[in-house]
Amino acid sequence: MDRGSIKKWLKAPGKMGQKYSFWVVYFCTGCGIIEIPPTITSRWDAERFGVIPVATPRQANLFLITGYVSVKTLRAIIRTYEQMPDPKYTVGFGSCPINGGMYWDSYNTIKHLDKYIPVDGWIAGCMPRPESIFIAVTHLWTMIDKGMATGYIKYREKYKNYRKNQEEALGKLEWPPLYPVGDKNE
Amino acid sequence: MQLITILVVSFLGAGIVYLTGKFSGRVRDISAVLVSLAVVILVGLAYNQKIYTNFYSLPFLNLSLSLRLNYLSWFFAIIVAGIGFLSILFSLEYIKDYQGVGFYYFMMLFVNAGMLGIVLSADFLSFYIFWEMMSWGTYLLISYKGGKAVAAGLKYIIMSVAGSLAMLFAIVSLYASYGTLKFSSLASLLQIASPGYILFLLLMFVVGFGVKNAIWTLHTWLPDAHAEAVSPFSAVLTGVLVRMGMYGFLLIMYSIVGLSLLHKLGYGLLNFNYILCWIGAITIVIPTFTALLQNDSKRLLAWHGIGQGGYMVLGIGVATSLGIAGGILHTLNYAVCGALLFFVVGAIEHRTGGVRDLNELGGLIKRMPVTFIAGLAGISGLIGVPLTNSFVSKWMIYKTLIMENYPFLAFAAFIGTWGTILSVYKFLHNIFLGQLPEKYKDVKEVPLTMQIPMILLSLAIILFGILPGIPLKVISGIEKSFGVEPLSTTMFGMPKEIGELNLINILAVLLVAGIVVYLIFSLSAKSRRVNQDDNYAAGLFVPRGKYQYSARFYDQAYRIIGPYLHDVVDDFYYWLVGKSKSSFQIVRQIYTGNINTYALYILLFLTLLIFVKLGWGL
Amino acid sequence: MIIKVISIIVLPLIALIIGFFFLGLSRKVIARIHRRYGPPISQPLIDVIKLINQESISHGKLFDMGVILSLAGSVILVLFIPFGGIAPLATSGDLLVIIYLMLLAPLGVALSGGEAANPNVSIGISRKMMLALGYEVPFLFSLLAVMTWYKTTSLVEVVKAQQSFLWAIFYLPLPAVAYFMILPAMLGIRPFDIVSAPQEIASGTAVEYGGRYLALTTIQHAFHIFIDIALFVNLFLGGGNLLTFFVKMLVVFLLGLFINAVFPRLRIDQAIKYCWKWPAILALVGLIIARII
Amino acid sequence: MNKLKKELKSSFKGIRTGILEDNRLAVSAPKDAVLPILSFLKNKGYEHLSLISCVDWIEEKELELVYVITSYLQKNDEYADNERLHILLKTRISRENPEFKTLVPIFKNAEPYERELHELFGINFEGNKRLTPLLLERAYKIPPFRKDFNTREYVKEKFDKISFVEEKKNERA
Amino acid sequence: MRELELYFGPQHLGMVGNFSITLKVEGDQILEAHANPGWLHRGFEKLMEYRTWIQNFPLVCRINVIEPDSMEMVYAMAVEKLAKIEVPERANYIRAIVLELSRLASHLFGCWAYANMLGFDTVAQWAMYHRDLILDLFEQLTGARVYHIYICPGGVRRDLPEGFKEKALNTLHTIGGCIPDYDATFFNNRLFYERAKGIGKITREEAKELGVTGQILRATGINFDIRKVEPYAVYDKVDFEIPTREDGDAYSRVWIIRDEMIQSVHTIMQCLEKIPEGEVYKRVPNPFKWNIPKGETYVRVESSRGELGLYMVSNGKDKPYRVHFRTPSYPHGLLVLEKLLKNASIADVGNIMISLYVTAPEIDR
Repeated sequence: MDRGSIKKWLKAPGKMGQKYSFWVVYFCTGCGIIEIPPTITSRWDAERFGVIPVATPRQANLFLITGYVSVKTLRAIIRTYEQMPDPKYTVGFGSCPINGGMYWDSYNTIKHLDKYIPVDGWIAGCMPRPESIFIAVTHLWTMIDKGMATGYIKYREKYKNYRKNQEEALGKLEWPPLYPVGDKNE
Repeated sequence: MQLITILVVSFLGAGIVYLTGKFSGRVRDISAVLVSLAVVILVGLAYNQKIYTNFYSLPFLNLSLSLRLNYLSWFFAIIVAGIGFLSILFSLEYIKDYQGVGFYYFMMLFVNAGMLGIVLSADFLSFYIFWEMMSWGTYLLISYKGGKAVAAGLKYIIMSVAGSLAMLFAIVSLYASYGTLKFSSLASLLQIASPGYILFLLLMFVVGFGVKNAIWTLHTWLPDAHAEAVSPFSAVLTGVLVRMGMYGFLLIMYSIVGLSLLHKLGYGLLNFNYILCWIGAITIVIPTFTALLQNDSKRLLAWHGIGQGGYMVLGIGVATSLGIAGGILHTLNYAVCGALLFFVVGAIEHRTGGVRDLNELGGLIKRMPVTFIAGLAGISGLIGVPLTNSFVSKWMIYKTLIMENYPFLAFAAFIGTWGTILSVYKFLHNIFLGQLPEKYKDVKEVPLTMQIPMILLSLAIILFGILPGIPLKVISGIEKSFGVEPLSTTMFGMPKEIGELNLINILAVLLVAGIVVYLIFSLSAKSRRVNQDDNYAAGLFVPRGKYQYSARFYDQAYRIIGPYLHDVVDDFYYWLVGKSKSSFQIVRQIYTGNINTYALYILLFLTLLIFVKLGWGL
Repeated sequence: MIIKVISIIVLPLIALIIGFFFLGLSRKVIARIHRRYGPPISQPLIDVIKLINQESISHGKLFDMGVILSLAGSVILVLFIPFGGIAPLATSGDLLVIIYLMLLAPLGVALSGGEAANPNVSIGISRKMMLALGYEVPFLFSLLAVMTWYKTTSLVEVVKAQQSFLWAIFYLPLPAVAYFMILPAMLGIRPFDIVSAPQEIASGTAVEYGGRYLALTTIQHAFHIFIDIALFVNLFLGGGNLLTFFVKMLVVFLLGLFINAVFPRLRIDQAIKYCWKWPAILALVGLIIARII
Repeated sequence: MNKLKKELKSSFKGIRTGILEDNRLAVSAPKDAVLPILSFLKNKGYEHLSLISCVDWIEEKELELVYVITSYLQKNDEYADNERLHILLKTRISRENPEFKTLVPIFKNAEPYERELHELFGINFEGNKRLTPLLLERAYKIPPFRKDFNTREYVKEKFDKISFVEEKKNERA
Repeated sequence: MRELELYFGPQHLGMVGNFSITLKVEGDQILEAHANPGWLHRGFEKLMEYRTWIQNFPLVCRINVIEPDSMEMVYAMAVEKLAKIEVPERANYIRAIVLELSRLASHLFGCWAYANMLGFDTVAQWAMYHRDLILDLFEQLTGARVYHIYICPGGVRRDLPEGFKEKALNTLHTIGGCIPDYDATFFNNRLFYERAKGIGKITREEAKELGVTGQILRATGINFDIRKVEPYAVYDKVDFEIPTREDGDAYSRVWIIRDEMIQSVHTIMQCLEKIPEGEVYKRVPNPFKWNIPKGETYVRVESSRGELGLYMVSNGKDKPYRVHFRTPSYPHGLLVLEKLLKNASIADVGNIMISLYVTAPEIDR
């Protein structure tokens, strides 16, 4: 929690600003709807760390995917992720985005979220507790400091594979590719 | 000598244009532009000369038609000539595919000449002649498009004939009591007239000019006339032709009756000026909020025309030097903004095939940026955003209203401004902003001849907004001619003793603040250009074509204000027409068609005459 | 002359600092009402620093120019309002100019929002205009009451007149109460935050604003808070020197804040009806009194 | 309870009734008798259609439609005995071309249940105007809730084939 | 006329859970609303056919996140009916306590969602804070905050830890004590009355026609509550009354939630007093080879949003043959919501939806 050190602010205002004012777009699929409200309300106040829920992806820089991802939701998640401005971080919440979790054999949920959009951090647990969200936020701080939270750069470089995976899982996507994919049939 | 040349050039010009039109379109267009340009130059040259020529004396009524030029007439003449020239220039491309184009150009120049005649005439006879020329020319031009336009024209001509009859009645009574119709002589003769007679005269002239200037109870013809007339002509109609009523007000109230007499009319609060102010205030509020409910862009602008007319009447009604100057300046300002907005609507109509409905258009800024900038300048002029021209005139009107201790009138004017803001933003948003529909994908920008008038008028709005001194110098000349102590104005605002308005400071600070903010803006991280489909739609893809919020834009406000804004006056007139039709029905029964009933009528009439003669004899 | 130039530069900075302090304070106080700690007071500053470094999307030239116009409009407005002793431009524009300059900020946001071609934004803008129509009626009545009472339209003279004897709030209590009742509507906070209702129209006009656009809108919001409260203090509480002026502003802001923390959000037609009913009647009665005496 | 059983037996032929437990009456009826029975029950006061379900008896090659009907409360305070009674109306339809008449004219709230069964079991309810897709995002060859649709193979062949977006092991960006 | 299709879609701050409504809007009025669920569909009933009876036990509470215990209860009752197991008396009491506590927590969550939708943060935060106190109780009782996996077929997994009774009582006293604060700030608030009165009005016939249960039905005047109609657990030994209202609009629905919260506090206190001694869990034969005799059953429970039913068929093997949950939000979300949103105003979409207490995972299962 080096929010107070003026020296760091002057050296890297961009990094510090990213760290201490996460504007979250939370996608409350499945279990997320029950653990996010306690974190942003009185008991576990997330606003202490500058984490505020925000309405549209345009304003956000942290994308919290809470709970299992069904095929129809994946389309909305990719759409929201591509609409977020660039220094953006994603955190998978619960064991279902990691490897399918409780619904590993369901025909309608995707198993590894990492194949479709880059994910910087995971929170394990089937319904993780609000404290684990804060641990994830603090880990994200250290990753930003060390420059490891580079999901969005990976997305830009390897967009071709991501786009192929997405189309393989979802069939045709209505919106044009974000970055020039450059293959013939486009 | 010069005034006659102006009139001759404009009238003959109209004839020449019509004749050249017979054999080749190109020549006709060029000659029309040249004629209107010539008129502008001639009027511009005759700047501050005082000329009085009487050019024709009637043999029988020992009256003579005479022309004169002073600051007031020059001020209106230059507006008429300027707007006339620009609308001719605009309609070159606009009218190309209409039929009867030669007739259109002839009528436009003819109406312009009529207006010049009104402004330059020095006595009531020539004033009335040119007035009638203008009214009938306007009737023909309004019903130029046919269909609904004929009904609108009919409505217009009935009301303006009624107005001019009232005016004729007053002119005849003037001639009967004083034998002369010259303005200067009448001014001196009326000083000794009884207040009751002056009040009667003023009332008649107010009705005559009120119909033309569309004050509240006499305004019902204007929305239909503007909506149905051809766009370039409705620009002239709203900018200049309707302001002839304002010229008439100024002529009667200040140059002929004079300020001192006006204050003696009526007792205490109920004097003529105060009632005129209240009529002006109502004319501001009600039409501006009815404009909020309109869905047709031309009708919306027409209602604004009436609303802004209310400001002018309010300015003049207050009868202080600042108020009169504000009223006159607002006439110029609205002439510029109103004409510009009608040109913008004309450009949109030209490009989208005659679509005027605000619920059909959208997103045209991507295809027609110049028209958008002109529209933006027009609406900020109409609202009175600081650094635009009508801000200065509105500021003067508010200042006098507050200083003269009329807070409720000032409130009516302020609420009128807010009504303008709402409805005018809806106008801009529904046409230019939002999603571009499929069918307007390949709409191109309007050709150059339509862009020049728009750009010129936008520059005029900004110029007069920053340097109001230019028009105000002429207006102080006008006030000297009225005998009111003139307004001492600096080039860019008001001096200390009148109030604090220093537009150059506001401009400088705005520029500095704008530059500083732009620096902050460009220093921060770059932004990626995105088209209209890459939009937030709650995680889904944007439904093409179905993602524009423009139908019933201020829905909740409509529900609250709507029921009160039903046009009561219009219904009253239609009720009147209905009643008179049924009564004329009864009268028509007399003509039964066979001869003996007519013989019977003659017989009865004769007996009546004899009987009256006998009665008289006793 | 130099003092004037310095004060032109210094006043916007003071306004910015006070505006940010009020923003941070409001989030802290509301958090304390919610039984939680809430962000540090400097959180708005951190947010703006982050937003400046964050990329964003733009929908075209007007999309950028509109935001710049709205912030520039607010910066100018600050210069016209005397703050304590400093009143740089108060002599070249009076209360009428202030009323008209208040128009630039919403117009700028409306133009740039319209360009964003998103129905949520258009609904937000139409709500902002209707709300403005709603609260303008009492606002104008109270301003006219002050102007007719002191027979002047210049703010500096109104403040000077209040120095000599009692504040205007004792002579014109009703317009002052009316102005205070519509203060949340002018600031766009809780009972009237219909314009940026995140739950109904996904934060209204700011739907498509990304990094630097949001930074400019936050700064504009900070200036806007400063302007409205400074105008209230100047009109009714006779702004004294720097310190007393700031204390008065703080008191007014905290009172407004406590009210807005315990109210749900109104629908737009209820808001208009509310603004036209009680505050308008109070201000009208105040105006009639000021007019007669 | 058995008063109702006797009434049903008398008015409709070809139905078998059995009692599951204290107040659940199972009635199985041929295909065409279902709608008249349901309107008969509705007039008797059982107007709450709790559920329309479908059981896939794959050995007998039949789909079994189950209608669970009960009644709302007639009077506010005390509960008459027939309030607790549930009737499970069952009928068998063939598995190859599952056809059935819609229930919306009698019970308006049957529409979403029929949409779901249409999507998950492939039963075509003619007369239901809104058989648009409700839950699934794509069309499956075999309707997913049928017994012969093995969800584990589907997952293996659909999702596990998509490869990870490999990062080169050495370059730890 | 440029028509507008506004999405109140999956990623929307006003949407609790993933559920999308397509609104056809003109001006400020909604002409037509189409609910399109399916964002959280994971084929739950299909998965249960691949797992044995005991393996389904931890899975079943994950259908709906807001009130997991009623799911466990309905599954346990169904299995006990099919396998004819008798549940000891003390287990019934503990089950009633857990059900009422989870109903209280779910109602407080409803208050958070509703107050948040009206833009009323203060009450939302307080409601969430009190809900957390109840979750601490659950943590002490079952070891987990939300998914408790506590009511298993044959009784309850563990007995009450000591000191639980006192801790529960003082938590209930704090919540009971805060009800007047809620009344002062929210329930008797004039603006809440303005915003909610007459919104989303449904008459008694329409409610019956659309198969509505729970507090929406009770708001129209019928006091249909399964805890009274078919008492399960110990609801016949505990006296509590059912709050009902007359005019069936959002205002009366939210008021019913408030009254039900008070009722659940009383029932929990009575249960804590009357709880008898005895063992808690009836030993079930070897869970891996436990074949339930062939048969079918339909069981229903009163969850916080309405009638939660379970139709289960077993064909004598160790895995359930067919499972079908009748969730209360299914008719509310698809039929009632579309009917009430017709010509409502845009600002009231969230207001109506949360007053109907529609939760997305229940509709898609």
